[in-house]
Amino acid sequence: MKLNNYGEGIAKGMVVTMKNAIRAPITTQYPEKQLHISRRTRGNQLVWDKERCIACSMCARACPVGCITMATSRDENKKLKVDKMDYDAGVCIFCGLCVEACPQKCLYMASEYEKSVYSRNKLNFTKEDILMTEKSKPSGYYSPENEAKLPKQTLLVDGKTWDK
Amino acid sequence: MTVELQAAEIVTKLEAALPGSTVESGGNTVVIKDEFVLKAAAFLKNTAGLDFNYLNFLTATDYTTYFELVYDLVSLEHNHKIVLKTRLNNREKPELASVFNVWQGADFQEREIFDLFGITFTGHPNLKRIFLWEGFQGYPLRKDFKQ
Amino acid sequence: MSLKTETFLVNAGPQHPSTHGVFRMRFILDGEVIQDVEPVFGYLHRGIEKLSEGLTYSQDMVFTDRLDYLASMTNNEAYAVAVEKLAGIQVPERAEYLRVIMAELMRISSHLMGVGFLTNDIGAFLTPLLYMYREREKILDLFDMVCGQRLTYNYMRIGGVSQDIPDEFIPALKKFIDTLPKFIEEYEQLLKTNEILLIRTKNVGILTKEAAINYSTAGPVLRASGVKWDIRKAEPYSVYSRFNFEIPTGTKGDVYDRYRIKIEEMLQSIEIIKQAMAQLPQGDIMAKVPRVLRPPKGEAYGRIEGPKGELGFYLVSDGATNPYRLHIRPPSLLNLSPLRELAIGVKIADAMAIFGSIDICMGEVDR
Amino acid sequence: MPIFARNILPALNSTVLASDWPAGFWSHLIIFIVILFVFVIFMAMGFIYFERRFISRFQIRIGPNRIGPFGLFQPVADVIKILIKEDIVPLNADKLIHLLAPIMAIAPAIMVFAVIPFQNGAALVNLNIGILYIVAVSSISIVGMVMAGWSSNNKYALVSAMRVIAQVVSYEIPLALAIIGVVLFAGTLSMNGIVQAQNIPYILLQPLGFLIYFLGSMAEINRTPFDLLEAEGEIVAGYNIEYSGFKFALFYLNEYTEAIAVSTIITTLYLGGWRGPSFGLPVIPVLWFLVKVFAVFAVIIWVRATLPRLRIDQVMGFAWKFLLPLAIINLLVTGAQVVFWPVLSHWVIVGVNVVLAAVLILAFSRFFRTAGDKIEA
Repeated sequence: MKLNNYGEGIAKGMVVTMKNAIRAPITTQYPEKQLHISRRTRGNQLVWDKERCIACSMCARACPVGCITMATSRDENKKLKVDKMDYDAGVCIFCGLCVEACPQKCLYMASEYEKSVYSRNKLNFTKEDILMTEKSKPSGYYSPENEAKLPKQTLLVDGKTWDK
Repeated sequence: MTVELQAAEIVTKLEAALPGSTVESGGNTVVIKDEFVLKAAAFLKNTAGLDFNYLNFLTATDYTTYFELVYDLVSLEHNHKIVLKTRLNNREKPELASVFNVWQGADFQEREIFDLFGITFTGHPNLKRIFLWEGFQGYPLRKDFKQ
Repeated sequence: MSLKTETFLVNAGPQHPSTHGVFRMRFILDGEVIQDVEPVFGYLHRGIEKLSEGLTYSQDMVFTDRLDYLASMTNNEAYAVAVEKLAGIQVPERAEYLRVIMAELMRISSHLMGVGFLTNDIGAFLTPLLYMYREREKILDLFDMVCGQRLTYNYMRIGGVSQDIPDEFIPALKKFIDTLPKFIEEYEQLLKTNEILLIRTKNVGILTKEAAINYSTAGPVLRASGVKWDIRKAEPYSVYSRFNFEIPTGTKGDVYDRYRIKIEEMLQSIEIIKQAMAQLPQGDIMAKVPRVLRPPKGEAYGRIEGPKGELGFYLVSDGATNPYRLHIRPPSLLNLSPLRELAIGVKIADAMAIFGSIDICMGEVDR
Repeated sequence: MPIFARNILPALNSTVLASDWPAGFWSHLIIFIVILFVFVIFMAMGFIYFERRFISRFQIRIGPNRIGPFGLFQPVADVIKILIKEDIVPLNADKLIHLLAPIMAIAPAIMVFAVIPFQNGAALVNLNIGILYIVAVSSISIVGMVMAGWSSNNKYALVSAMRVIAQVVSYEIPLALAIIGVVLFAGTLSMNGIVQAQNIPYILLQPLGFLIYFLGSMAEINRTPFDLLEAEGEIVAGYNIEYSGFKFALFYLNEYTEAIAVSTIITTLYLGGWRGPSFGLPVIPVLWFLVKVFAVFAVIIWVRATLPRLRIDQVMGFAWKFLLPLAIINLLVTGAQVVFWPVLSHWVIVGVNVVLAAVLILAFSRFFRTAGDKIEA
């Protein structure tokens, strides 16, 4: 008679769980401890560089859900200018296709993620809201120069940064 | 590597067994008449050398004047495949024999086509809407569907 | 003496702890034993196939992220492969290798979730699942680094991939791949010989080889039943013909085999990633694709081996910028078709184990 | 009542019990009942906190740590939250039974603590049939659960109620048989007496009995791997699915009270209760007792963190095919040892019993055989 299945597997499993109990937890306490997110984060905001924009509306056309509304007109020098650029973050699916489509590279995803609001209509941004200022944090998605500026991403594989 | 069987080969075999069943063929696609679907399915599955035992997928396309049903058949044994097609011209009340008894994998897919295209499969044991609710008006994947 | 008994109907779902989303099973129960079960779905139906007809080929890529949200990378890849087949685009080498690395990482991640939720369904209080979350988190970190999102990657493009990998990607991947077998070994100790897991999963929900084929099941479910069928070998797409790897198969087709297959496949995926990392060439990551893609008139079916089985996109083009028809071959939905046959005659607890072992994702079932 | 209070109580006090109860029977009783209640509720909160923190360590998480230092007030917050919830009674419920069920469930669980000795003689009543009383009282709890399952008019709850009846009734038998082994060695049914008799902890003398009692009581209090009645993957929450607010709080409290009860009983029967080096201080034995109780509960949590759940027929098979034969063999062996070799050194018996337990478990491991056995309940 072969002796097996007498609880050896259960005992092994108990050892594994105990081994993990001694390890440091991998979760972090969020508001106190913030990890560096990816440099290419497609965060929940757009950043728009007005100076470089040529008002071609490629971003609005690339959007699969239609969350960017653009209205343009010719100014006195026959140059296109942006009259209206509304961005509805409540509809946006953060796919980044608008950033990719921009021929002037003047549209960025933001590396922000703390943008929760109490009311849905506060997620409607006009062109003043998404304008690039010193405070806005454009992410490195499709923009290597921004990527180089941002801090290095915290990785769970590296371990140490999560343990402290 | 999956061999895509030439349609001509299949057509000869199909015509020999079921005369007058094929409409046209080309590449790896055989188009057959809609009344022969069940027989052709059984033939393709049970004939030695063909052994199309695996219904890869089953779907439909609306070409506004007719519906085209696509049966993608694979033989896991010989690792070859063929695409079987059939056309339904009746837009008001499209009907087709169910291949559920040949490949049970057709169960949900036929229900899906019934749900989204409104094609009735006769002989399906449990033909009711699968994604949309009972009482939904219209068939969304038809080209003339308006909300 | 016989007691007069009667069967009763119990709804499991749409909100139920072990339905992996909004899935509903209508059980007809005789005491604890299931007399009949009818799967009901459609609660997550978004009409992706219809939506895709209204958008351009490149915009449809974002919908594929939302199919099987536990394996978005492979969905991306399947769609890209289908469109490339339709339009006749040749993908650069480096992009192919990056695709392979991403797809195999995705497979590991999806299988980790599959095994984790299976153990959760048979009653292990979250522990194995959370251990597997840890490994998945590392993979998500890598994806996040490459494409900036953790769940809806939108990384693959028609004709390549969207961005090249950053410099720190390969060292991090190496580190992960080196440590992963150690952790998998730990799961093996925790689960492989656990007596309770054994009696809960062995000989439960046996799907015979014939039935598995007849029901059009795919992926791990099909292979667990002993059919050696893997698109990566049967019809090598991308650069899979250049790698050495095995296709693990089961013998019986029970829940235990389906669990084992996933673990074995993870180990094989590690091997593939190692080889791909070693062979990774320099070069372009995008083919020359026109900004507005108008594939020639015709149809194409592109398929890959997704984590849950053969994932294919059937595309019909009428020469316009939008697909005329887009059909998804959803492995999750087809893997569900034997559920009724498997569940009849077993107890509720076993039905949940069977359901967990099939490893579906409702985003893909309902579409 | 007035007549009773005026005439009979003083009579009782003065005649029958006066000598035993220095402060008088009734004041003694009331004070100790209040202490016990407070003890049980505080222990339950401590257990809830302990379980959540400890299990999160097994799952490489941190656990609740926001409210108060180290999250210590989390259970308090939970209690407040749960008590201010709306009390919902299903429309088709059997209202009276639905109301009575939680009370029926929790009362016996608290009654168990009457005979637990926290220190030498520090029990509410030092019954000379203490352990018998525990076995009798603790199985009443399931009536409350069955009432809850039945009256909720919910199919999940009903399935759960059926499961709990089958399971608890089956596990009573090996449980009682395992206890008899201890009683034979101790020569008394009194809980205090059993502790006093333990010169070496009975876990060594009765390894097999301990295992049977431990597994059986885990099934009795429905913890993993026997938590069938609240198997959330199958029947969502089980018997208490239709309960909310205060009634749910009572069920929740009941669950943990039973866990405390089982931990204390195991401590008393097998781990030497309050015994331990006391250094001459009066509080130390109570501390020893609490430490042991928490240690037992830690093991229960550890098991919960590791193991999946058994199926109902496997649970029943485990009781009848594995535990019951082992319990009977254990009882026979123990009886023989007590009758034939009463003078034999305890350490010899320890050795014999440990070896015997190992051999028996190996021999009975065929229960876990997986090849096509369909165990029908």
